[in-house]
Amino acid sequence: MGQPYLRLAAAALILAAFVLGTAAFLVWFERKLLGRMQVRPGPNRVGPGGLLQPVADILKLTVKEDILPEHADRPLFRLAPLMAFVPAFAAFVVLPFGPGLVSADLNIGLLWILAVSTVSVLALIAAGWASNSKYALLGGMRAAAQMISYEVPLVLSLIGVVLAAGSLRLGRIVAAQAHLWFAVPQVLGFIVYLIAATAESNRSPFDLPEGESELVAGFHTEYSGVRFAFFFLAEYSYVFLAAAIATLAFLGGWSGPFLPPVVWFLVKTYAVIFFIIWLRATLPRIRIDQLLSFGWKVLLPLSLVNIFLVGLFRFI
Amino acid sequence: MPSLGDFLAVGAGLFVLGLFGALMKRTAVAVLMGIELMLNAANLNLVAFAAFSGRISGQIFALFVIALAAAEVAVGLAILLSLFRSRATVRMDDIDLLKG
Amino acid sequence: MPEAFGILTLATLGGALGVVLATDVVHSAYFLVLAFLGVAGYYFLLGGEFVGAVQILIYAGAVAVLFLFAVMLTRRRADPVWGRSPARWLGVGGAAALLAWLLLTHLERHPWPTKLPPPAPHNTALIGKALFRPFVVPFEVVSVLLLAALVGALLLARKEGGAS
Amino acid sequence: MMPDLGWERGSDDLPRAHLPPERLPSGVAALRQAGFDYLICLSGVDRGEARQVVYHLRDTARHREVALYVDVPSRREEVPSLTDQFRAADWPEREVYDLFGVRFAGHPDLRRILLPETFLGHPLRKDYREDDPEVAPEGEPELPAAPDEMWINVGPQHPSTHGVFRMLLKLSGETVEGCRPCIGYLHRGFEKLAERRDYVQYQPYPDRWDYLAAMNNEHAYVGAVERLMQLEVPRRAEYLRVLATELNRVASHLLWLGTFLLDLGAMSPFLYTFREREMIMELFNELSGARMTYNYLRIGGAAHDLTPELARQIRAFLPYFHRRLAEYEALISDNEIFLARVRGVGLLPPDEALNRGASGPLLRASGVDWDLRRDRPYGAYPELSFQVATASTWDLHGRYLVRLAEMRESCRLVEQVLDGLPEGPHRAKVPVRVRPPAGDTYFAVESPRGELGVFLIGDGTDHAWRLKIRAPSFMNLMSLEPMLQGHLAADAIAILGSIDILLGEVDR
Repeated sequence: MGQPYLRLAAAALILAAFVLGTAAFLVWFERKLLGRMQVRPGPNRVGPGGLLQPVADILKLTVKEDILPEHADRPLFRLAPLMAFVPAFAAFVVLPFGPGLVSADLNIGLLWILAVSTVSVLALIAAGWASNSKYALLGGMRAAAQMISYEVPLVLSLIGVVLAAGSLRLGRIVAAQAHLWFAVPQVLGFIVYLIAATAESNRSPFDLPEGESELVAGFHTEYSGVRFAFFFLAEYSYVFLAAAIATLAFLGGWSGPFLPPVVWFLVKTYAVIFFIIWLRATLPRIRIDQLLSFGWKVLLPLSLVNIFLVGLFRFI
Repeated sequence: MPSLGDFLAVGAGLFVLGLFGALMKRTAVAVLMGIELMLNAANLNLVAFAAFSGRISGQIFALFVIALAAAEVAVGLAILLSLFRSRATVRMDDIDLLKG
Repeated sequence: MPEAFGILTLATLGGALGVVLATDVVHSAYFLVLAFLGVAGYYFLLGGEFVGAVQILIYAGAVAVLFLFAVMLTRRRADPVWGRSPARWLGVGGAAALLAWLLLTHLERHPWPTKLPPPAPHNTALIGKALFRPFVVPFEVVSVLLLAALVGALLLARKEGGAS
Repeated sequence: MMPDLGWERGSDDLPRAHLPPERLPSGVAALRQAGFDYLICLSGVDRGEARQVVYHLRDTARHREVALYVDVPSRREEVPSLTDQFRAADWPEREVYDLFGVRFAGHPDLRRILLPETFLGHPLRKDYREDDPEVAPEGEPELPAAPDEMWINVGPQHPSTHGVFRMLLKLSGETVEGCRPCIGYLHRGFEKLAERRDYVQYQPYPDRWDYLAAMNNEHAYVGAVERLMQLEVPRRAEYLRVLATELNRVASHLLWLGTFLLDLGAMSPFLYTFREREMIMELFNELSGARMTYNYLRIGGAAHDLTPELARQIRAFLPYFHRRLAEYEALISDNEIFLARVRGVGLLPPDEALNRGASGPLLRASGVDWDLRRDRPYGAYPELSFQVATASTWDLHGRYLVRLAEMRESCRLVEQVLDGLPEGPHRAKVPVRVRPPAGDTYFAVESPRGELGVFLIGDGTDHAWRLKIRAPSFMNLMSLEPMLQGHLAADAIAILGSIDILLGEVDR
């Protein structure tokens, strides 16, 4: 009886370590990359090439004072960072890093990731609401409006993939791309997915929930210390997740010549992450009304067109 | 191993709690939440029956209910919002007339 | 399995209780999410992982957000959550207790099956086939209804004279 | 035609008229009829026994300027407000009330502006005693909030208010419905200081008015003193001044460009523009020995001559900078998101801009073709050729394009200076104690932010009787409110950024 639970706990621990490690590495990766794009060195003191900078940051954050704003909604305020992080963790459970390299090979893997990651918006709303701050509240409301609007094209853009692969299981989706990456026939869906996924993970130019030029830091304005670190790590976990799904659903997953599958998977995922960071270094922030109308009036029709085209080709 | 009856018992508990909330709460949003709880109770029963009978139709029904519930919530909250705009209240006792 | 059932029951009924008892509507909404997630867990337990995922996606992801949105847009600090008359307390409470008693005692008497049939290996595929063969008419009706609800909700929530 | 208000010639050749307070509104109305559409400067003066309010007006079409002197009656210190004729009078009248205690009848919102509302006394009055208690026990000013209104407090500690500026925004959803700007957090009393330092001692202070365009500020100050003492400045010095101020304009616009894009949420341009700004700072370091507070322009000329080595460096910088400018344009100008954010946002129609006293790029982007360097020429500008950039869109995009074009023109001017730098001394012979004759003068330069004027009153001693700074940021900020109406919170930040305010200069 104890055996499976022990294994479960061990798997969870390993996964948690991996998620945290990935998020921390991404922080370094982004800072280094942004530095290079902005003619400055980026972190370069702690560890080789500043590699240990995120570790130092997290250490710093853990010893910093944890501030609870006056008249805050205490239970919700405390819960929100966890709510942000747990769904990311749950989504990683079904993420395959190579053939068979997966914690739980759910036959609805893709749907599971989508479903679970939508829950994270509740955390942003909770943070915005519980902080008893107008900036945070506006950020939380923005997050809600943005997530709802971009979830629709996000899901629809992936429906084309599911349609073509005939399965929701991520392994099968990868296998279906043995000859041709879905990014080629479904280029429309790929573009819609990339944009919607960037918006879903609140990344520039869609980082309105924390748009610092007007909302200071949006929903996490009032957060400090460890709780802030959790939001931070959650954001980067979602970036990795978004890139990983792009890899699995559109870029042929782990398939590739010569190198071992895991390496291919990581290479492609990091290429997508590079693109997302590149966007941040290049683009100004979009405005909330433009964001919403872009989501509903451009991305949604485009994703529908993509589904229609995929269906048409399947039919012929 | 829980039996079908255990699932149904949970469904019953959920339903009763939802009913109680829907009848006792004063804010319209909370009333809607109670109704959602009742719908979930029904869904739980449907899926449990489907699983124990080995047939799929219960799950299909549950899917339909979920879709309908989503529609219901959207319309319900939209009504609430427009009521709030015209009356500036969401208290159930103040909005019991069909005609304003 | 029994442990999982126990945890889920705790989450579901605890969440539902929280929805009913919380004095803050926002807290109610988050308790509601907990109940939704518990129910989704039951679905997974019962081998209906597709319904479970949809439950999370629609209920926890969308419906709960809508609730929160509505609460934030219509909230007044002065609005009491409780404050019903004692008679109503007694009436509704009594009726609910009676209903619970009736349901539970009846449930106990019946010999329910305890053995789950092995879950179908292609549960999701079965659902898809069922939706588009025997249930295609209700499916289409639901889709029309959803569209109608979408348009209706948009119209209702729209501010007079301006897009919003 | 000029209405007859009893004109006389002042020491600075400006037609001026003395009016009793009751004739001020009709006199100004007649001037408006005659084409005077711009209230340049509104200054309070304490003449010792009585207070005086001085109005400088301009006819932008015919390039005429006049000054009106209104003696404040000593029984009841009140003059009619001009706010119903010139919205530009709003804040300056509040400032005069704040610092001199003169009331303005008919002003819609006569509160203190630079000093806290709890301040006691009026510090620019000659009878103000510094050792009197300064503030009443602290009281928090009331928020103008009804229970159902959402007011959000932006600043003075906010990432996008460009310093200690504070504005209260009334929001409905995210739409701005009202705005209440609050300033004065950085008020350091530079006008009062001028009365306590002699003219030479005061030279380093203008660097601190607007520390991002210190050269231009120095120019305004030394220009005013030179005009008061009717000092001839060597041509070489005038050329050096153009060199310094135009380079400073580029540096200032670069900083604006970076921070404006930062306000729009683009982070990289900020780092790029700072790279080029840094090079200009290095050039200034060579030229003056300081990176920020140069103290380079002196009464009678410039502190140091241009070395051939430095001239070579500046010459090398120009083509490099043009390449970089092209790079910025490639990154920003055609970016769809950028265009969507700036087009049609923050409209300021030309007549409104003039009426509210806007100047500089803000005014030119509203389609008003006005530049002091060309239209009220000073220094070496008549001998140099340059284009005045304008835009007809009245929006943020126009302000961006105007400033970009101005950077190019400034480079052209610098090039002309390097090519045609006259030989001769870089500084006139100036007595150790500068003692200009008694008189009034108004001297203005085109600073990167707009018309930076100095209204200087000398009394024949070695320090100023009154020095009034006509700060472009202060005046331009009055255009903020109408531009915000109906826009979203994110736009509000961008609109504020587009004005290019500098709090050191707003608050002085």
